[in-house]
Amino acid sequence: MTVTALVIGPILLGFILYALPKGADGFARGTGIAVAALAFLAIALKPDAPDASVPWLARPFTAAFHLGYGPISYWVVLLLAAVIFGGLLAVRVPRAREFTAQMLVLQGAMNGVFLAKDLLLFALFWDLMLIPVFLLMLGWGMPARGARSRGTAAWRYLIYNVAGGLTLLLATAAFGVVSGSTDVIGAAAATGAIGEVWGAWIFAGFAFAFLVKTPVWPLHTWMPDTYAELPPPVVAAVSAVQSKAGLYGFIVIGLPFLTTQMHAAAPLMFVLGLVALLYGAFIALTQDDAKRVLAYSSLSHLGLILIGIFSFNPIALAGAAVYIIAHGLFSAAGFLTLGYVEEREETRSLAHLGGLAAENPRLCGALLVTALGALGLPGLAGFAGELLILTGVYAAGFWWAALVALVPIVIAAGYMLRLFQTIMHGPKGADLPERHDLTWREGLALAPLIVGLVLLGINPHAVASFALTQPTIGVTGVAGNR
Amino acid sequence: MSVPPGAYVILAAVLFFIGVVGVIARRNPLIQLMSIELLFNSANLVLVTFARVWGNNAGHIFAFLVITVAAAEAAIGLAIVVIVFRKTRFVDVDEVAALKG
Amino acid sequence: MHDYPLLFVIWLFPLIGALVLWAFGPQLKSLGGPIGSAMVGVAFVAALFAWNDATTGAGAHQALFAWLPQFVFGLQWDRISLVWTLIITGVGFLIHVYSIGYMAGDHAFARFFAYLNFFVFAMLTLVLSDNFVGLLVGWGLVGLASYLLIGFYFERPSAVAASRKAFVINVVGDIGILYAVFVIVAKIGAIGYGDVFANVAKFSPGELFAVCLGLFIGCAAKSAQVPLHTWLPDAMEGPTPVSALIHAATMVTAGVYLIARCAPLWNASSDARVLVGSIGALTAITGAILGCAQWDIKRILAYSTMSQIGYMIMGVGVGAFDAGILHFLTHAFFKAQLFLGAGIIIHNLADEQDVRKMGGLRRKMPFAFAAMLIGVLSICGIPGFSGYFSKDAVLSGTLAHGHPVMWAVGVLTAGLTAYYMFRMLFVTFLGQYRGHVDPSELGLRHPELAGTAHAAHAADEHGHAHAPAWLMSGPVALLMIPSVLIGWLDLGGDASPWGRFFEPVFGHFEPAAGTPPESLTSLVVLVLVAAGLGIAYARYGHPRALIEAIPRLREETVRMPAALTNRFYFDTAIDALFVRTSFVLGRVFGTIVDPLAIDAGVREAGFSAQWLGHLFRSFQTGLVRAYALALAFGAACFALYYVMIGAGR
Amino acid sequence: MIGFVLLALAMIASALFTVTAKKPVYSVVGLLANFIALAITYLTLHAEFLAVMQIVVYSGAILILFVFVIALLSSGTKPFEAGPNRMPRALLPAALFGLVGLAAVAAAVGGTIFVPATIPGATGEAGVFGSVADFGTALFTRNLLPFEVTAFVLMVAIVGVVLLAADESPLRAPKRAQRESITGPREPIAR
Repeated sequence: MTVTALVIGPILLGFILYALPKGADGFARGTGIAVAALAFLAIALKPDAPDASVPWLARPFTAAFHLGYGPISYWVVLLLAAVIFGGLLAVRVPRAREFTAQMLVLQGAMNGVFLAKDLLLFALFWDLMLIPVFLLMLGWGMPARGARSRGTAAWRYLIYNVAGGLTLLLATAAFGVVSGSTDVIGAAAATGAIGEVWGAWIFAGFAFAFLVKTPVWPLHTWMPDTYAELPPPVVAAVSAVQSKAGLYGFIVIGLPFLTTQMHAAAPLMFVLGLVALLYGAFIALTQDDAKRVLAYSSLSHLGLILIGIFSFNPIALAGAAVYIIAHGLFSAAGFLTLGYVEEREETRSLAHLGGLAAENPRLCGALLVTALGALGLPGLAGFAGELLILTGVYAAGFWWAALVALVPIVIAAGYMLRLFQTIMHGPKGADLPERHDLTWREGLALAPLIVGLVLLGINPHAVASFALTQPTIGVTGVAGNR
Repeated sequence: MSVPPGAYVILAAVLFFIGVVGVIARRNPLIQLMSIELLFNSANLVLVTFARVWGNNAGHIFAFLVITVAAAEAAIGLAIVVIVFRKTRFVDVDEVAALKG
Repeated sequence: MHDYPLLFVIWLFPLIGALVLWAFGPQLKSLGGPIGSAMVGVAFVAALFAWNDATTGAGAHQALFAWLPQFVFGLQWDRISLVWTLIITGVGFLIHVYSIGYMAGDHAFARFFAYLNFFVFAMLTLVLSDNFVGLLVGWGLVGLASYLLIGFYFERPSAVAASRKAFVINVVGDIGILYAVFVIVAKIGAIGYGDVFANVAKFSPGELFAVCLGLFIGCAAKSAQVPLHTWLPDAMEGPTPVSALIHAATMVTAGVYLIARCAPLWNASSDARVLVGSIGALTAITGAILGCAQWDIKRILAYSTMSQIGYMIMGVGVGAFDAGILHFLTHAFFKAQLFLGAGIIIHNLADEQDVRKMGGLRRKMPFAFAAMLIGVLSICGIPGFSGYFSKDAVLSGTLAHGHPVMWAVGVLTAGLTAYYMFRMLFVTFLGQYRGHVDPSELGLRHPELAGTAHAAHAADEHGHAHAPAWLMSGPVALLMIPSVLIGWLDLGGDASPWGRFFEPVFGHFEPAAGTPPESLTSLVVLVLVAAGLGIAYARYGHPRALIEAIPRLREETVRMPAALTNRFYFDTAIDALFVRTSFVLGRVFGTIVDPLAIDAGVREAGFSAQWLGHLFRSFQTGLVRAYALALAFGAACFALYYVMIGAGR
Repeated sequence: MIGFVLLALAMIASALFTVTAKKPVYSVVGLLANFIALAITYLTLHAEFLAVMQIVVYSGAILILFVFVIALLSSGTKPFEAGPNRMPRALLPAALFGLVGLAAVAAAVGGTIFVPATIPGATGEAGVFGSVADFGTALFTRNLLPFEVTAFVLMVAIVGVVLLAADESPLRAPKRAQRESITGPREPIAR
C-alpha cells in the first residue's frame, strides 16, 4: 500500500495541481512540500512495507505491476523524498503551481523506477521520468549567459535519454520473451536463464541505456548543459537520484541476470569508468560555471561507482551502494546551495563570485560541508563510499585501477576547494547585490541532506550490509572476500 | 456448386486491380472514393467466398463489419470533399497538397 | 576489551565544545574562549585519570561499531596514545588559554575556538583509533582543521591559497594511506592494528613495502617531509597559536605517531626503514638549510619544525621509536614555546613578522626574550635542556641501528640548527630596534613578500612593547618547565624512566656491535652546535656586528642565493609538474575534446538524422495519388514476397 | 458456371466503366451495376443477408450519398479538374504494381486447391449456413461486442461528418486562418 501510494500518489497529485486554477501557487507549493515530507516520513517510519503486486501481462511473457523496497532502492527513495522536500521548500520559482506539479510527477516517476520490481514497469517509469525534467528545463531553465538557447539542452537531454529508453525497452522485451517473465527484480537469479546468444544483445541494450543515464564517458555530453540549465531543485533531484537509475540497473538487473555478460564487459567498463573519473576531474578543475564544476565532478564520481560495480566484489558493491546515496546527498546539497548563491548573486560564474563568507557564514558552512563531502573528506559519506569501492576494487585484483582512481581524489580536493574558496573566500566584491544569509527555509531544506551525509559517513552499515548477503554478486573465488 | 472458389478469388483480384488503378490514375476524389468502394467490395467477395469454402459464417460477419466501416468511410470522405470544395471551389486531389513536406 | 567511558570523555568533549561554539558562537561572544579551553582541559584531566589504564598490560580498548565484517571500529588506549593524548590536550589546553589573549577582539573569536576544539577532537580521533581507517578519518579531519585555521583570515588571498595548498597536499598523503588500507584489507581482511600486526607475516615483502610506502606518503604529507613539505611554511598564514598547536606541536607529528604505531611493520621491512630514515634525514638538512635563509620569524620556526620532524621521522624510521617519540615530546614543548613567544612579539608589534624590522627587543620584551631563549637553547641541544636529550637519543639511535650516513646528516643539521636559531634570536632581540628604518635600506624591494607592509607604521603607534597579558604569558611560562626538564626522563638510556615506559611496546633493542660510545658521539654533536652558535654570534650577536646591522642585513638580503630564496625550487617544480599540467589537461578536455571531439560525433549523428529527414521530405509530395501509388508498390512487394515464400516451400 | 462467368464479366465491365467514366455521375451508375452483380454473386455463395445488405446499404445509402454530393458540388456537369495533372504517368506504374499483385494472387490460386464444403442450400432456417437466422445468431451472440463497436464507429463517423460539414462549428478556428492550412502553399487557380 505504502509503496503504491509512493508511486501513484505524487503523480496523481501532480495532475490535480495542474488542474487547479492559476492563482493557487501558494497552495500548490504547500501541498507539494507536505506530500514530500509525508513521503519521507512514510518511508522512514515504515521500512518494512510489503510489496504490492498486481498481474499485468500473461503473454508473451508474464509481467506485473510489482512495486516494493529493495536494499538499495529503499535508501534511494528516501533520499529522493528529502531532495524533493528540500527543493520545493527552499527555492522560489515563477509559476509555482505548474512547477510543483511537475516536481511531484517527477518524484512519482522516479519512485516508480526504483521501486519497480518488474522490468517492464521499470522501463515504463524510466521513460516517464524524462518528461517532467524535459518540461521543467523548457519552462524554468536558467541558461548561463552566452549559452546556446534554452531549448537546445532540453532537446539534447530528451533525445539522448529517449534513445537510451528505447534500447532499454527493446532489451526488456527481449528479456521478457527469453526468460518468460519480467517480474524479476530482487528475485533470486535464475542463472543461465538468458542464453549466450540473446544475452549479449540484451545486455548491450541495457548497458547503453544505463550508461547514457548515468552518464558515463563518452556518452556524457548531454549532462553538463542539462545540469547547468536546470533550476536548482530539479538538478538536485536529477543528479542525486535520476543519474543513479543506470547504476542501480546494473546492480539489480545486470549482476543477477546477465552475470556472464557483465563479466565480459568489465574491462570496457573499467576503462570507461576510469576515463570518466580522470576526465571529469580535470575538466571540473577549469570550469567557470559553478554548476558545471559540480556536473563534471558528478561525471567523475559516477565513474568510480561504475568500476565499483564491475569489480564484482562484495565490498566494492557495498561501497557502490553507499556512494550512490552519498553522491546523492552531496550533489543535491551542492546544487541547492549553488542555487542559493545564484539567487543572491545573480551569477554563477566563478570569475565574478567571491567573498561571500564574511556576510553569509551559514551559507558558507553549508557549501563547505557539501564540498568536503564531495571531495571525500574522511568522516563524511563520500569517503565511506570511496574507501569501500576502492578497497573492493583492489581486493578484486584490479590493483592498477585502484591506483589510478586515487589520482582524481586529489584533483577533487583541488576543484572542490577552488569552487568553495572562489565563491566564499577572498576579498568581498564591492559591486555585488545585497545579500542575506541562509533563511530558515533554506537551512531546513539542506538539513536532512547534511545530517545524512554525516550519519552515513560515520556508519554506513545500514546501506552497505546488504552486499554481503547478496547472492547475485556473481563471483566466487576472487580474492578479497575473506 | 461447380464454380471453383479460385475463380471467385481471381474475380476479386481483378476487381481489386481495377480499384487500385482507379485510385491512382483518377484525379477526381469522388471517383477515387468509388474506386475505394470497389476495393472494399473485392475484399468482401473474398471473405464471403472463403466463408462458403470453410462453412464458417465468421466471414459474413466480417464482411458486414467491412460494409459498415465502408459506409462510415464514404461519409467522412464525402464530407471532406464537400468542405474542400467549399473552401476552394474546385475538387481536384492534385491541388489539395497541404501535406507536402 | 572492556567498555571504557573515560575514553569517551577524552574523545568527545572537544567535539561537544566545537559543536556548541560553532552553533552558538555569535551568542557566546567572549565566553567562547573559556568554554573551548575548558573542554580541552577536561579532556586533559580525564586522560591523566586514565593513565593507569593505558599502562596496565596492553591498555584499554573500547569497541564502537562495524561498517562491514572487514571494517570494525574501536578506540584504543595504550602507552603511545597516552603520550600523544597528553600532549594534544595538555599543550592544547595551554594554547587555548594563550589564544584567549592573542585572539581577543577578533570578530570571529568563537569560530576560532570552535575550529581549535574541532582540531583537538580530530587529533584525538587519530591517536585513539584502534584501526587504520579510523586513523585515516582522524588524519583527514586534522587536515580539515588545519585547512580551516590556515585560512582563518579568509579575506586574505594568500591565506586562502596557503590553506588550499595545505589541504591538497594532505590529500596526497591521505591517498597514500588509502592505498595501504587497500593492501591491508585485501591481505588481512581486517583493519584493526591488532589483527594486522599479528599477521604481518602474511604480507609478501613487496606488499609490506607497499603498505609502508603508502603509510609513509601519508606521513610525508602530514609531517612535511621532502618533497611534500611545501605547504608547511605557507601554513604560517594562520594565526600564531594555530602554528604553535597544529603546525609545530601536534598535527605535523602525526607521521611520527603513525610510524611508531606501525612499529611491527617497520620492524619487518628493512627497505622501509632505510627509505623513511633517509627521507627524514634529507628533510632535516633541507629544513635547516632553508631555515638559514628566512627572514620571517614564523617561517624560520616553520623550517625548524620541518627539520626537527625530519629528526623524529629519522628516529622512528630507522627503528629507534622511543627516541623519536621523545623528540616529539620535547619538541612539542619547546617549539610551542617558541611559537607562542614569537606570537607575543608579533602581537605586540602589530603583526610584524619580519625579523629585519625587529631588533633590540630584549629590553622591550624581556619575558618574550626569556621564553625564546630557553626555547632556542632547548632546540639547539644545549646540554641540560630537554632538546639535548632527545636529539642525542635520535642520533645515537641512528648509529645504533647502523645508519652512519644519517647520523652524519643529523649532526650537520644540529650545527645548522644552532646557527639559524641563534641568528633569529640575535637579530630579533639584540641591537637597535629597526622598525622605523626605511625598508629599502634593509634591501626589501618586495615588501609584500617579506611580511606585512603596514606593520612598520603600526609598530610606531604601539611599538613601545608592553608586557603580555597574563593569559598569554602564563601558558608560555608553564611551557618553559617541561621544555627544560622533560628531557631528563631519558637520563640513563634504557634504564631511564622513558626507556622503561616504552619497553613493553617496542621491546628491548641491542645496538649493533661496533657502535661508538655515546659520550663520543655526543661530543661531536656538541662541537658542531658550538660552531654553529659561534658563527651566528660572530655574524649577528657580536657588538661590532650589531653596530653595522643594517647594511649587513641589506647585503645579506640582496645577496641571498636564488636557490635559497626559491626554496630549492620545490614549489616551482610541483606547480609546473602537477598543478599546471592538471589545469592544462582540464582546459584541453573541456574546450577541445569535449565539445569538438565527443560532442561532434553526437552532433554529426543529429545532422545525419536531419539529412535523412530532408531526404524523406522529398517523398512527401502531398499528392494523395502518390501516396496511393506507394501503397500499391508496397502491396505488390508483399504479394511477391508471399509468392516467393510459397514457391520456396 | 455460365452464370458465374456472366456475373464476373458484368462486374468487371461495370468496374472498368466506373473507373474510366468522364463524369462522376456515370461512375455512380457503373458502380450501381457492379453492386447489383456482386449481390447476386453473394447469393450464389449462400450469403443471402449480405446480398440484401449490399443492395440496401451500398446501393441504397452510399451511392445515393455520392449522388447528393455530386449534385451539391457541381450539378454533376462541371469538370472537376482545376489544374494540370501532376502525375500524368501514374497509370503505368499503377497498372504494373496492380498486375504484379494480380499475378501473385493468380499464382497463389493456381497452386492451391480449395475444397468446397458440401453444405445444403440456404433455406432461411436457423442453423443452416448462410441463412439470415444463422447470421443473426452469430452476430448477436458471439460477435456482439464487434457489432456494438461498429455502432460506435458509425456514431463517431456521424459526429465527424457533422462537425466537418457544418458551416459554423464551435470547434472550428476562424475561417481565414483555416483556408491557408487547407489549400497549402499553392494558390488555387480557379475560384
